[in-house]
Amino acid sequence: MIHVLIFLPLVFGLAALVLPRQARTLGLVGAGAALVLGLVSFGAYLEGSSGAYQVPLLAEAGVYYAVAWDGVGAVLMLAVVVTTFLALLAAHDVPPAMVGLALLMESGLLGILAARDLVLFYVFFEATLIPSLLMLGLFGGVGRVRALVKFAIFTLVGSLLMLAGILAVRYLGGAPSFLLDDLVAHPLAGAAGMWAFAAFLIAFMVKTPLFPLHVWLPDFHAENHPSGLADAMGTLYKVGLFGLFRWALPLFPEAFLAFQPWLLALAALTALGAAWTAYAQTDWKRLLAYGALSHMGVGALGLFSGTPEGALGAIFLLAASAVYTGALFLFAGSLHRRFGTLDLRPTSGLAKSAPALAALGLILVLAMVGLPGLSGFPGEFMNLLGAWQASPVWTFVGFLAVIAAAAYALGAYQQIFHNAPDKPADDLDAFEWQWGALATLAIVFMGVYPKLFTTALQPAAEALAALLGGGR
Amino acid sequence: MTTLWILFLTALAATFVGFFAPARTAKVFTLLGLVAALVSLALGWGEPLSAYGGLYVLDPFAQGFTLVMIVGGLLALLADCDYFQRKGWPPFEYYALVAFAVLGGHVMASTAHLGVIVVGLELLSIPLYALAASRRDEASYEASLKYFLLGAVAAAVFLYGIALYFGATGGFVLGAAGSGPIYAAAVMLLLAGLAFKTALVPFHWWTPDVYQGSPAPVTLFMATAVKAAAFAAFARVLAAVGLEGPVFYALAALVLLTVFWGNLTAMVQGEAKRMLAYSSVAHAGYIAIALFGPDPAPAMGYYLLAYALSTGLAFAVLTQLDDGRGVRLGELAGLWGRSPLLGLGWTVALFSLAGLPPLVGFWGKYLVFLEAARGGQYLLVALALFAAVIAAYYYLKLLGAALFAKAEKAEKIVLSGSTPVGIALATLLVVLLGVLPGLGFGLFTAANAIVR
Amino acid sequence: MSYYLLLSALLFAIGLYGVLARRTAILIFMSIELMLNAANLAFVAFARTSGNLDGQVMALVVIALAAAEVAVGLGIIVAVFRARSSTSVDDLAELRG
Amino acid sequence: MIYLIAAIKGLVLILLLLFAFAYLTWGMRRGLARFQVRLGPNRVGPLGLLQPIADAVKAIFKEDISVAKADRFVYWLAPIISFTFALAAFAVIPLGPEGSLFGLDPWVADLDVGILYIFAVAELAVYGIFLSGWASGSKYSLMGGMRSAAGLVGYELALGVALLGPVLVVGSLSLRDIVDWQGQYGWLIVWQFPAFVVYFIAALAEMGRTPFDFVEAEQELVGGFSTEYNSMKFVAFYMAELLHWITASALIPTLFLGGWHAPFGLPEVPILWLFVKWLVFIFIVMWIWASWFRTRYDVMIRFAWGVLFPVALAWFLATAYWVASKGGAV
Amino acid sequence: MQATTEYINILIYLGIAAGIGVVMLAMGAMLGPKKPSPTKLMPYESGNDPAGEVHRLPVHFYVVAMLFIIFDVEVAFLWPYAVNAGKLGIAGFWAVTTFTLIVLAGFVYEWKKGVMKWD
Repeated sequence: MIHVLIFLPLVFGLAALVLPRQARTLGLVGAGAALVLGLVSFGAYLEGSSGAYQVPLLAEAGVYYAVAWDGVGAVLMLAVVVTTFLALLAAHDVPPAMVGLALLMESGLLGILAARDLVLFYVFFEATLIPSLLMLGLFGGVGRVRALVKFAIFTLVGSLLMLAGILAVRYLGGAPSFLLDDLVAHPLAGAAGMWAFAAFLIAFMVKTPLFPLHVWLPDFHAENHPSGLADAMGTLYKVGLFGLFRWALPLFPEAFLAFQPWLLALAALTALGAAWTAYAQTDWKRLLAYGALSHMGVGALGLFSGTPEGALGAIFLLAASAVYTGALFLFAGSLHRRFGTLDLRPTSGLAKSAPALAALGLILVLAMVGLPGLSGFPGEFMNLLGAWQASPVWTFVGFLAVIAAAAYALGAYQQIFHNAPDKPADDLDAFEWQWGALATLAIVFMGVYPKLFTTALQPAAEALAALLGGGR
Repeated sequence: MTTLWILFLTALAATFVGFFAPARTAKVFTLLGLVAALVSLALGWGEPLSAYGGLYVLDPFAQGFTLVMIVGGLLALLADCDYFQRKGWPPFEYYALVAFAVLGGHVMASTAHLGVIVVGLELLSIPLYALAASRRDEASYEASLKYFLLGAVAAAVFLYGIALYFGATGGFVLGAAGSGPIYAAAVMLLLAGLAFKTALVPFHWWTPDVYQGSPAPVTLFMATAVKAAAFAAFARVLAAVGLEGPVFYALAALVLLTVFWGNLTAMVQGEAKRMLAYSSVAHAGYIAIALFGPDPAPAMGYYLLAYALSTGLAFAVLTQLDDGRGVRLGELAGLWGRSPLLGLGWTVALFSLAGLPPLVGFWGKYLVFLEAARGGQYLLVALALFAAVIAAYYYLKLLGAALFAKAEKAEKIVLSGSTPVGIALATLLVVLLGVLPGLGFGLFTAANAIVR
Repeated sequence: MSYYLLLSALLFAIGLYGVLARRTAILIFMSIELMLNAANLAFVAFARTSGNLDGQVMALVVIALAAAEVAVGLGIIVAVFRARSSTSVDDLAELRG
Repeated sequence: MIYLIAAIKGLVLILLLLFAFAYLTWGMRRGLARFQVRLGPNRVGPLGLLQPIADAVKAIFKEDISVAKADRFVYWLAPIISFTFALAAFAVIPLGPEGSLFGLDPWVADLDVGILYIFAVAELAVYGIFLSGWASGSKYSLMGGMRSAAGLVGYELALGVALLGPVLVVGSLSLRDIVDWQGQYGWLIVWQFPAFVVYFIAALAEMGRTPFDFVEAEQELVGGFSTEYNSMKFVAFYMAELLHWITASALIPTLFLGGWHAPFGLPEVPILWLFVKWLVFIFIVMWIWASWFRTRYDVMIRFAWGVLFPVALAWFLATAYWVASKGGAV
Repeated sequence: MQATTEYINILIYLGIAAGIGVVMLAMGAMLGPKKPSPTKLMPYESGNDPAGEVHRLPVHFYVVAMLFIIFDVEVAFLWPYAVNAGKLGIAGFWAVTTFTLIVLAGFVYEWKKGVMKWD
């Protein structure tokens, strides 16, 4: 089943590319099937079936096709299938090829999450880049080439460094293969470990992203197709925290501890700085981009704390923010459909003419702000809780960022919905009702019943924390 | 043996078929011959074979490289269709010359005797001099002349190296022990001569002009088969003399210069064939990196196959666009719309060349880096990886020019004859071997050692 | 013996210099032939000192290769000359990036 | 000392050859005249015997004109090359057995690769023609030179391949070995008749006699490559031409007719028998010259490449098979 | 070093021959009268002023030259074989036959391409 889940979207994606006329149907069916399979897989995981499977891919070089769901992967997998489905549901007016590419991306993302072999992980990691680049390049706005080059160069520098690290970690560490368990059993210590960790770190910092390697992010979002589909998928692709959690930290515990103070500072500053910048934005997508960046900073703060709570919170936040940030980008798409612009300023006064739209927007924004009861809260809370044990000072900075989120998000919200009415707008259409309801359901469910997910995450988070020395 | 004879008879027959039948027949004949050679190669795969008193050694190493050369030849034949029809020149000699060149490359790869290597080298090069000129305009002649002069210099340097090698070791067979200044000079000259052929910086400077000026299908062949043959000899010589002392540092310097210079200069080119020429220079550097490993043959072979498929595919696409004056980046615009197959092939080829998984180019890069890492050359690997980022930039530029820019011309490109087959086949292989890397690499692991 | 070698090295060096310094295709080509003949001389000289006749055989092979190169090379040069009435390599500037 | 002897032998041989040349011009003119039922030169000296000397004096004192557009160095070099290499081949022809010349060997040099040497100098002779045509700066010369060179090379090749037959049979490249072999087993013309025919025809072309005297082709090319040559420069070419005749007439007997060995079991007299055979061939060539027509240029090139050369090659392979299956020379 | 002696002999012989040639030409050049005039120094063209440039590359001759070079070299390979044909036996014969046929293939090719067609 795990293979079906990973490759089903790929098949549908290719089909959608070949048959542009049926693209939308194929997209919905593919993403829907993936959603169902994902839910079933998650259920199965909770029942104790990880679907582990392993077969040599390149036996001579110790590369395996090895996949399995663990708690982290399963939770994030849910976020991926849910958000992809949402996105495809919402983006009903995109070029057909985009649907295909989105499905290809979904496939790659699921592969990233499931991979238990470092090279396989890398393959999925990079393979996902291709549709992402194509989506931006083919369907982006006027500045797309610039954005594309920025995005590609940052990503590729990071990933090629990681490739060097991958080679080093096995051959200097002496592991017999690239399987996660083998690699963890043969850690790479000393200076070589530091360097290799730095390589991994840079790659994942690009993808988290963390200051100062985030500069591709605003352009990436601002130039992508206005429907929000590409942005939602792009949000899912921000798997840096996951990569750190799954690979970088377990492989180099020693190096991580040496870097930890700096990393905490970096994470906190990213959170605050991004929040600050977000406040000054007048463009929906840029604002969301910086807002999401700020959240990733908070997540990173938790993860770098090295405590079980922090690690758990980071992944939870990653999953939750994937859903609500993705939804917010889709929401931005809805606004663009109505006003033909993503500028915040001319789109005032929606609350009067389109109350349901405004309500949807409010829920999403509140989730982002971290209102208790919605999906944003548990993650942020646990992150700060975990981080406090590692560094109260930086936790305070991170806390400020969380507060600031309320300021910029609500400020933007007010700008759009509650200023003097400017021009009338249609309320939610059928598409928006569907995805809006679904998104709200997911957000509320994660907010009120986080235990389902934390239970799944708990063992992995504790194992990591134990490996890192319990945060001390 | 069988492979050698099949290739030889194919070339010979292709020379004469054209007198009695239209050029198309010569093409079919050559294609069949190459396929037959491929089959005979497959039948004896992995089993070393030696003939003519050890002058001809078809060991797994040679088999791997021959495979790459035949693939290059097949691509060059399959993709040529429209090109020569547009030029109004259906030359049956084209097919015969390609067949002879493949034969030469095969000979070059399948021997450890320097004299035979040099004969193979000439048998490979001389048809190419003629092929490069085959468009019969000034650019083509210029490319041919430059290729010829440089090739002849390389051959002369190589030959002088052989002479000194003979003097130092008393024989022509690689692997004899030698020492002293004459031996050292011999080794340096041998490697320099082959560095010309493999186009390692600073011996590369003929490449861009020649690649740009030659007819596109010929460029395709040069970039694939010729490179493979040259590297076969390069690897054998290097394996025989050992990678120690000055040779080591010289090669390291060459590799670094090659990957950086090749990639950096590629960035500023405005013509697609020229860009890919520099890219091929850079790729030569990556291939050479494998030589630092303890067992370079499989990784090299696999990289060459990956590279031949990818770059061959890219040139095959360019072949359909080239009108003889090269392909400016602007002319690529709207490729996907004009011909989806070309667009797909182009995209896949460039992503593969850039080394993105899950395409075959990634595994090639991965394996050569792995090989060098196993040899302990981490710094080299790191630097080469860094150069790969630069490469990604211009591959994106090429891709962007084709996919993301507004089309100047809207008319559809109609592919005829064997072209769609060739492009589709290459695209399929690039993806398939990328998804199942073991499939391709398994072929080369049999070639686990260069027979000395 | 060493005189032969010295002479051959000298020839080779002159040829190489010619290749680098000359600007006419024909002269470059002649320089290349000089290099080949230097190699031949070395082959024969070594064959004589070591008593291994393979060197002589190789010289013969080299002659054949040189002839093949001459045939094709002159053809190309003639073609270039007819196309543009000059064999100076510097005039060949059709191909630029 | 040995070199001094060689030098003296060489000088004497050259002087003899030049003398032979001088009287060949006389003999040729007289002879041809007889064929054509007229008298030929008969005014200077008895029977016109002093005619060559008069010609020489006249040639020397003619005005020496060099064409303005000529490439001076090559223009002068060409006749010297022609002349030198026309003389060259004779040096290796053994006139008799070892020590038969007053205790000395009757040859200037005994090369173990004599045949190769002959082949080489025969080819070098083409250079003189080619260079003169190229250097003269005249269209006729150029055309003539090119034609001659292009035509001659085909015959050179046939000549070379024809020589392979005797070499195969004898198993040596030395002219002395070939002559000795013939002394032992009989003349090679018996064993190698096709090779002899090819060689003879090719030699005719090489010496520029009918039916292959296209080198000059007076009617078409006003003298061909030598159009722009006069006085002694022209004489040098003329000498070269006749010296080829002289040399070939000695070479053919050496290679195919037993060399200095006596024919038909007659008593062996060194040098004499070769001289007789030589005279015979001089005459045969003259005879052909007098009685044959000139072939068209393209026909004769096609003849060299399309008939002579393949025949020679086929004969070579046949001989090779014979020798190989016997496992060695006779 | 008997062989070397013989080669030196040949060189001496050729030297004498060339020397005589040079002397002859020099005599002609020095002893003849010298009255040059532009007309005399003109290349021959049936008494007319020469028309056009002389130097050009006659491709047809070049192709014949190419043929010659190829076969000349082939013959160069046949010499050593011819001397040792007996020792090499039937195997050697077949090798040399193959070789000859390959080179002949090139010959046939050129012939078919019309090298021998003169206009």
